[in-house]
Amino acid sequence: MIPLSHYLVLSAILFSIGTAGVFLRRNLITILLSIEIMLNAVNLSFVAFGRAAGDLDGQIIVFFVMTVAAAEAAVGLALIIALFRHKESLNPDAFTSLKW
Amino acid sequence: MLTLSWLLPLAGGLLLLLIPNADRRRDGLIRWLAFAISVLGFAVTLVVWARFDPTSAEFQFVERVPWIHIDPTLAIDYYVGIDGISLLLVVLTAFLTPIALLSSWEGIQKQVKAFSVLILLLDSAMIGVFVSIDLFLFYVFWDAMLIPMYFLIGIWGYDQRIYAAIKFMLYTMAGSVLMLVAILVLAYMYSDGPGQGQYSFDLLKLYTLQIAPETQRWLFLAFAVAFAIKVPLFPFHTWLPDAHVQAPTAGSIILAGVLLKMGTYGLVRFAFPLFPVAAAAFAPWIAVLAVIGIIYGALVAMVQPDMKKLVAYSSVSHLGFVVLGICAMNVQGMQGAVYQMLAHGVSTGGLFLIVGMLSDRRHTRLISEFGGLKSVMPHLTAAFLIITLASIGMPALNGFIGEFLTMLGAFLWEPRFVVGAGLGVIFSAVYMLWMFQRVYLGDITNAKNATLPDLKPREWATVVPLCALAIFMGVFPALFLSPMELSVKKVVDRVQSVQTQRAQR
Amino acid sequence: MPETVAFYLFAALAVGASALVIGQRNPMYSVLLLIASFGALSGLYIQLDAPFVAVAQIIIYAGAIMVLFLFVVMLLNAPREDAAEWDRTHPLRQPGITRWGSLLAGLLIVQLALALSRMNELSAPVATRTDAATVSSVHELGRVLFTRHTFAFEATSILILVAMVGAVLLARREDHA
Amino acid sequence: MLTSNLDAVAPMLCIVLGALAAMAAEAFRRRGEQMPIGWFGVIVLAGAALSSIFLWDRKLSAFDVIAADNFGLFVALVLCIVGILTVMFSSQVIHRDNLPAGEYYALVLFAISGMMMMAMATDLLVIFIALEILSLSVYVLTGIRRDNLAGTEAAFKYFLLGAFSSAFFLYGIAFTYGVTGSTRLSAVGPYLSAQSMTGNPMILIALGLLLVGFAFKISAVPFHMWTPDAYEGAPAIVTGFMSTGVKAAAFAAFARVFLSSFEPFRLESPAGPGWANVVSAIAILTMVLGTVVGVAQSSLKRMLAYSSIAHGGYLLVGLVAANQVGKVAILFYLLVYSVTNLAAFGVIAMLGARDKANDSLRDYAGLWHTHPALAALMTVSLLSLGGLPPTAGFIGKWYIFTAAVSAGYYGLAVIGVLTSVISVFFYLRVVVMMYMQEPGTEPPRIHVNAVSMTALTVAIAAIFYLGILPTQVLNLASQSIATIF
Amino acid sequence: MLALIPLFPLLGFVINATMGRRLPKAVSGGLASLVMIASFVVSVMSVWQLASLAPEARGTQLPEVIYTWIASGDLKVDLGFRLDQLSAVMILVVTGIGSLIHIYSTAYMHDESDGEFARYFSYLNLFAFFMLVLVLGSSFPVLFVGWEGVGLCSYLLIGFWYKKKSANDAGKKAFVVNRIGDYAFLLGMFAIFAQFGTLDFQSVASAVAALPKETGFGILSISTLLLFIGATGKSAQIPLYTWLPDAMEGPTPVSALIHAATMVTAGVYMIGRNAVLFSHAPATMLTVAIIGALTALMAGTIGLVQNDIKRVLAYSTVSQLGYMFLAMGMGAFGAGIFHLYTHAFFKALLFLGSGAVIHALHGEQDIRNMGGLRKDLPITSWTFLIGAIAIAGLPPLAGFFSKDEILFETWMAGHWILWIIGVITALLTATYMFRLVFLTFWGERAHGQLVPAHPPSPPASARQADAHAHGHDHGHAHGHLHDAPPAMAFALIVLAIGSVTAGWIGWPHAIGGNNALHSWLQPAFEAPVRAGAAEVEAAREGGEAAANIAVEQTLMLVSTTIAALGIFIAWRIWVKRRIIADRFAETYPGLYRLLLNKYYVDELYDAAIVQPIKVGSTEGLWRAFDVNLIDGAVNGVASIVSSSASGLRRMQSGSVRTYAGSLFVGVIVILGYYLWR
Repeated sequence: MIPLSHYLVLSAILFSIGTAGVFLRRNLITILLSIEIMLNAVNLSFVAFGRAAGDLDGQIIVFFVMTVAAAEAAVGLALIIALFRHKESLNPDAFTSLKW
Repeated sequence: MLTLSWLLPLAGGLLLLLIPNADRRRDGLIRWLAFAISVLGFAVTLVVWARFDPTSAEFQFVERVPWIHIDPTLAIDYYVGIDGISLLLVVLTAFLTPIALLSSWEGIQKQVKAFSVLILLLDSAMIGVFVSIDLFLFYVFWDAMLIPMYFLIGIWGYDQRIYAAIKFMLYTMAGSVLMLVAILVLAYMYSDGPGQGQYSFDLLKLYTLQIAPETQRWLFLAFAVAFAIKVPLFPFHTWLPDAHVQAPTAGSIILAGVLLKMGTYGLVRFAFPLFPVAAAAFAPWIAVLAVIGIIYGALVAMVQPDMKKLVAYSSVSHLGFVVLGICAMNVQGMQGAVYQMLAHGVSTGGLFLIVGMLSDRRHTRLISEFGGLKSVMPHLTAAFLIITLASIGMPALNGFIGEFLTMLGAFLWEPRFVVGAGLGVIFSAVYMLWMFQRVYLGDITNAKNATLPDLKPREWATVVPLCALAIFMGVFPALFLSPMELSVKKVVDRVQSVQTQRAQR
Repeated sequence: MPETVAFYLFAALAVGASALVIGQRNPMYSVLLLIASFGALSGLYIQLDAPFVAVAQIIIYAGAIMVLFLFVVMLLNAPREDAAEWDRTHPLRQPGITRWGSLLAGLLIVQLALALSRMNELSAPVATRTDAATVSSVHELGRVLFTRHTFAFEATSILILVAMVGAVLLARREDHA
Repeated sequence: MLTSNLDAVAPMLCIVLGALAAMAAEAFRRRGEQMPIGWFGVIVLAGAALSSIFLWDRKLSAFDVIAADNFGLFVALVLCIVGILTVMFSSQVIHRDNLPAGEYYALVLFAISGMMMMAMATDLLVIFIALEILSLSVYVLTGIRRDNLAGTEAAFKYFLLGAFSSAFFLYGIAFTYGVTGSTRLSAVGPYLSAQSMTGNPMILIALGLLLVGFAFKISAVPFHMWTPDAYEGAPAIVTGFMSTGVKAAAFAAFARVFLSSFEPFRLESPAGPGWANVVSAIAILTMVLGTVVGVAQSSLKRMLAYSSIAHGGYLLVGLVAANQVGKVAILFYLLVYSVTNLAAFGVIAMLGARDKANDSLRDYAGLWHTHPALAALMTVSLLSLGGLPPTAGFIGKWYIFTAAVSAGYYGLAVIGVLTSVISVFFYLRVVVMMYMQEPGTEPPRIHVNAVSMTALTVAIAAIFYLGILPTQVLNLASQSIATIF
Repeated sequence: MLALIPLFPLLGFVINATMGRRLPKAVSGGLASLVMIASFVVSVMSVWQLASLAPEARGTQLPEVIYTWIASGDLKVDLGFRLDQLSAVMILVVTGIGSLIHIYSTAYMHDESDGEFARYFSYLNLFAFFMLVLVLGSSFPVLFVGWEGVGLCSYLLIGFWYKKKSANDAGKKAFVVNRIGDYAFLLGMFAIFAQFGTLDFQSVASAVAALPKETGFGILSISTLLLFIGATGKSAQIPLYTWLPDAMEGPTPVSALIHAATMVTAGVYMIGRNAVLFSHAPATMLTVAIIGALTALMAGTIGLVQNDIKRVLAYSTVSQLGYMFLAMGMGAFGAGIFHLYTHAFFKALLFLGSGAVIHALHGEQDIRNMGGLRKDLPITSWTFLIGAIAIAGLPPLAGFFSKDEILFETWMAGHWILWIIGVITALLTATYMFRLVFLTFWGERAHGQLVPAHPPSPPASARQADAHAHGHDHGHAHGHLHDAPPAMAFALIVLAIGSVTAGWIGWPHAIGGNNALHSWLQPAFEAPVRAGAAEVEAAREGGEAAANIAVEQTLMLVSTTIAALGIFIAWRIWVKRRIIADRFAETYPGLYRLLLNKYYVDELYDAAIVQPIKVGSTEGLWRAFDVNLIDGAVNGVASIVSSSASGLRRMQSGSVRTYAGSLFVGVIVILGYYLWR
């Protein structure tokens, strides 16, 4: 029998992997992916909590989160395309015209 | 009545704004209008003085209108009134404004409209400071007054003007915001105690607060620093020379004539009566600073190459007497202090006025540039001599009464301070007469000075009132002392009673 | 016992896949690996008696969103992230942000794990608290979604609309101007 | 349970419909045809404002997740004002930079609807969705000028960090849900105050993560770093919009969540340390860094970006104080700050040109001579930002610091006033430029259209009104906080 | 009526100051003299009025309050005048001699332009006004008004020729040195007010009278000492005497009026006015006496070697003032005032005489270039001679009586050292005065070959300036010299008569006189409260007189012989064999130079006080402390802020991952704070 804490710890690990990705990778798309990982990690804990509490809100929130993730992905990718049009690069460190 | 006295210049100034003057053809009209408005304001204050009842120590001409009332937390009134202490300062302010405007008749040529408007706004804000009884209202005027002064220095000043303007603004503001916090603390204490949860900034109510000595110390410091910067008390004085030297003549006149008095006025009206215990504790230290300021200011003034700087440092020295008199916290000292404020307003205002005339003629204020002016402009020289004597405290001129009373009061309190302060009397003679000699006496060394014109009619109109007043105030001081006597007594009694009853405990 | 095995299997898969997603430089592989990790997650959802979520996870996430990503990757035929010379050096000698970022991430794990481990009431098995029926029924799910969460549902539509407009606005070629 | 009263969502609904209509209009617009979409937007917003005025004092709620209480409505009104001003300023910018009017206005309206939703929502989930709505629309608005790299880069940075932070926020919601079993504030609050949370770190983590989410939106240090870049890159008018609207909405939600449900954890509690300490630490950092770094800026937009960071700090002070005065102060300050900041950015927008933003300090040299009116308006708004009487900014700051003092946070008050002195320094630098420097070789040619000018004048008038006669508005604010908290 | 006395000159001042430059000389000068004469008449009348009162009533009589000047708390200062015996003497001296000098000036200053002429007389009138306020004032502050006012006028008049730097410097020096004295005077006033709660002379006197004489060095001594320092400033005593010799830069009549007859005696008057107060502070009295004696001696020695005719007179003034203070210190107030009064006559006479000489010689002031003027300037020389005899103290001229009384009182007081100093001074006085007389009027005219004056010595500059002031400087020293014009001659003669007769009203009992002045003045030095003081005094006087007649007569003999001896020495040296003087100078060059340079006191002050202050405040206070330290601190704060700003903005690197980093740090810190606080 799997205790709730296991799921939570798992989601925590996934979440942290996501955050690490934001820093490790130097490719905008991958960074976006890392954020998706984070959202999924959260989803996992939502479902787990819901299951533990025995009500459906957790699952329903997951749906909303998925929608949000989709929306973010859409806008984000559009931005990436727009950026890519400006200079043929996806390296976040290539875009530092605004600073100080 | 009082509302009129500060609202009139404000309204007048805003009205001037409406006059289209893009092509600068209406400069003359604007000058005259501004002058007329300021004179009108002066007339109003004179009426107030005439109607003032010297037999009462209470605030008179009180007007009280609910302003910001938020139930249940807050009750701020538009609450103005004057007593003997503020009365004459208001009159002084309204008196110097027309003179300032006249003084810049030729000196100021660019953006005449804005200039006149700003002077009027300044006038109104300064009067506001003196008439407000509600601390919130007071602070509003206190800070609002900075803005026009900042523009006056920054736009019409001399070459270093921007630095001076910003320094003036930030330095004085840095002090006053601390005072703001202290004011808020006071209001909170009131709401905590008698106010039953209602904040009040009514000075008279706040007077009644019983504040623990430790708290008093902090609050007093906050107030005192704000005012000390304004006065300016040594060692907070360094903004003054810059501001004075860079400001246009009118700015210097008002700066020296009125703005500095706000600091000392604040000490008299707020810092000391609100926190008597702390005042008792700190008075000796402040007095020490004052005495240092007197001597120090005089010594540094003595060696200044720039006339305006010299006069600026002399103000540091003269205001030292005022602060000393206040610290004495007896009737003579306090009355002397207030009187010295007025006297200094007249005499130093006059000094800056005449220095301004010279720099208008020669576009320099360096003493070394002048010399032997007496032979080309005897009248101006005579006027300057009178003002000079007034400012070095020649008996039968206004400066003497103030210095005499302040030093007498201080002597009754603590003779040692007077031994120090008295040296200022000597040094003031040294630096003023030395400057007088270098500028006016001797042969004309610089050919540029040989053809300078003497006083013009407009300049007569500015110089004569000042000189006349300087003499009049010296010969009939009672006229000015009697209205303030009771109010001063009230403050002194309040402070001393608290101090004594605390001493008994 | 089998579900324990399954849990650890899925967990390991999810973690491994995600780690690989951020672990190598070709976005293409990253996307594919992420799909794998999502698969693992949906497995866990099933284990948590949330079949519908699991399905949605596969269809929407793996199916729709990831494909979108894949599409963009293709569109820009994004080069595999250029190798920086420091990649091969010791991780602690890599540029500040990369190093500290990952260290912080590690710290975050520690913190969360610690926080969770402090709570003993979590140690009770999930499945035993309530019976699966209440949470697993899709009918019930729909009912709650359209009663309790009507407004959120409607709001989401606005969100999607905004995303749509925005995406179009940002990504379309310069026609006028 | 399901007592759903549609009146409560009327303002939002009004705006959303307006946005849809705007899109439709754009869709059917023929090339080069001029459509008064802007006016339409203004009308819609005015309608929203009216409807929220009608809802005043009726304490309605819809779907159990939207509360049209006075607090929400006050913020909604502020947002309407922000919207109207923005739209009026945009009328000039749109044509100058020929932005796609339809989408532009639609996005503005969507954003405002999201903001309102956020301000009125009483359910963490809805707050999250609202947050996403407004964020996404603002991201897009930031990058709406695809032709310029700065805009796109700014949008991207904003987006990335936004998504990153919202993930944390969501995680926070998850923990809250896990602990309390619900996302409804109406349920969370009572649960937290009823149950003993002793030795329950999860709720603390939830607290921290939610805090992060909000702190990011109000660009509090150290979650502020996106702000300068985003504000500088975005078109001036959009910057004005997001620096005010987003802050207002975020603060409303922030206050609602933290002052109602999480009130038990404000101060030291059995669960652990309260959030007041954290927030006051953040407030100090924010005020200090915002003002200090602002000193070193040479681009006006960037300078104002830092200044708005600092203002976020002052708002946080009000939040920390969390007493009657403090809550009123937050609302009033939000209003004042929004109007003032928008006016300032409005002037910047007026001065900009298609190809050149004209937002560096040097571009303002001698503005007084070239365009006295704009200079005067700019000066007033700067003085108000600096908190000098008799402008609204003074009353706002004064109220905030009163709150801090009366709650015993003297340190915060002192730091606040001192930083505001520093901030005055860089506001004055602009004034110096405008008034005390001669115009440059070729000063930017300025032609301000009537609409924008009226908007500016109204804003300035409002600043003076709020500065001299704030009583009514303050009363309004105190009423609106009376209903909740 | 009293008010009229000062008001007349004030009127003159106002008229001359406002419209003087448009009036012809005759009008402005005439007006000025007229108002002086008018006030002299009024003074005579009021003195008569006083004299016609019963003696014991006189003390408090003829007060006159014009209005309340300053009122603050328990301080109430009336602008009030009071005429008593003392002030009676003073106003007569001031107005009488004042009018003479005005008349004299109309001729002396005649070469000035109209404007300057009017300015001169306006100043002179203003001075008379303040001087009268000084002597009539019924309280310290009112006296102080006059006190500083006369200082101001002397500043203005010394610097009258304002184009001349030395004159301006001298004026400034006079004012500043006086200010130093006034500073002490103010403190003294405050101390008195703190002690007695009043500043009215009579009230103070009666309050003091109630107290016992002070034995130690208490508050009375302190306050009186402070007042005395004030007096040293005004009356040119050690250590504040240095301004007086320089003051000779002014026109000669000014020197006569201000720096000989009236203003410089104000200190003496002030002590007399507060006789009761002072006599209760023996410590101060002794100090006064010693200072007086030393000043007398020192000035006398210096006077011996000066070559500028006016400077010699200046030092003799200092020395005579020393005499007066000696008298005051001995408690012989009557004698002091008596000497003040006689001195006014002959010193004014001498100055005016010297003025006549300078006038005749077109500004020549160096006695080494004079000589033999006896023939050319008969009136001047004879009157001058009378003055010289008077000051030398040969009976029966004025100087004899007063000086003799002082020496007598000193002897009686038993301070024989002081008495010896007095005698030596008397000898010196006679000597240098007659040196002056002989060098100027006797012997051969030594013009033409100028003795080159050593650089710092004023004559050179003074001569040019005076000549320049006289408009026509043809450098013709010879040619026939015209004697004093009528206006000047008139003043000279009147004063000469005065110098002869003035002393007779103080004819001592010892030689069958009744010291009228003494007994007239006596009540003024008593506290008014003590009724019938006069009788008691008289009784005491009578008794003493009986006892001391013999002593007094011998002392008279001594002083007379001393005077004669002095004159003889002068005659020996400067008439018979001039060599002696030069040989003396050669044998003791150090001493000679020491005296010639006035003991180097000016140099000492300059090095010890003036320069340090100047340099210190320029380099030390202003440049180093004010600009660098204080203002540096202010600007330092600003620069700290701006530097930290430019440092902090570097954090904004522009890389989005850094931004995320800072966000993440925030998260970790907050969570960390919550988990492990």
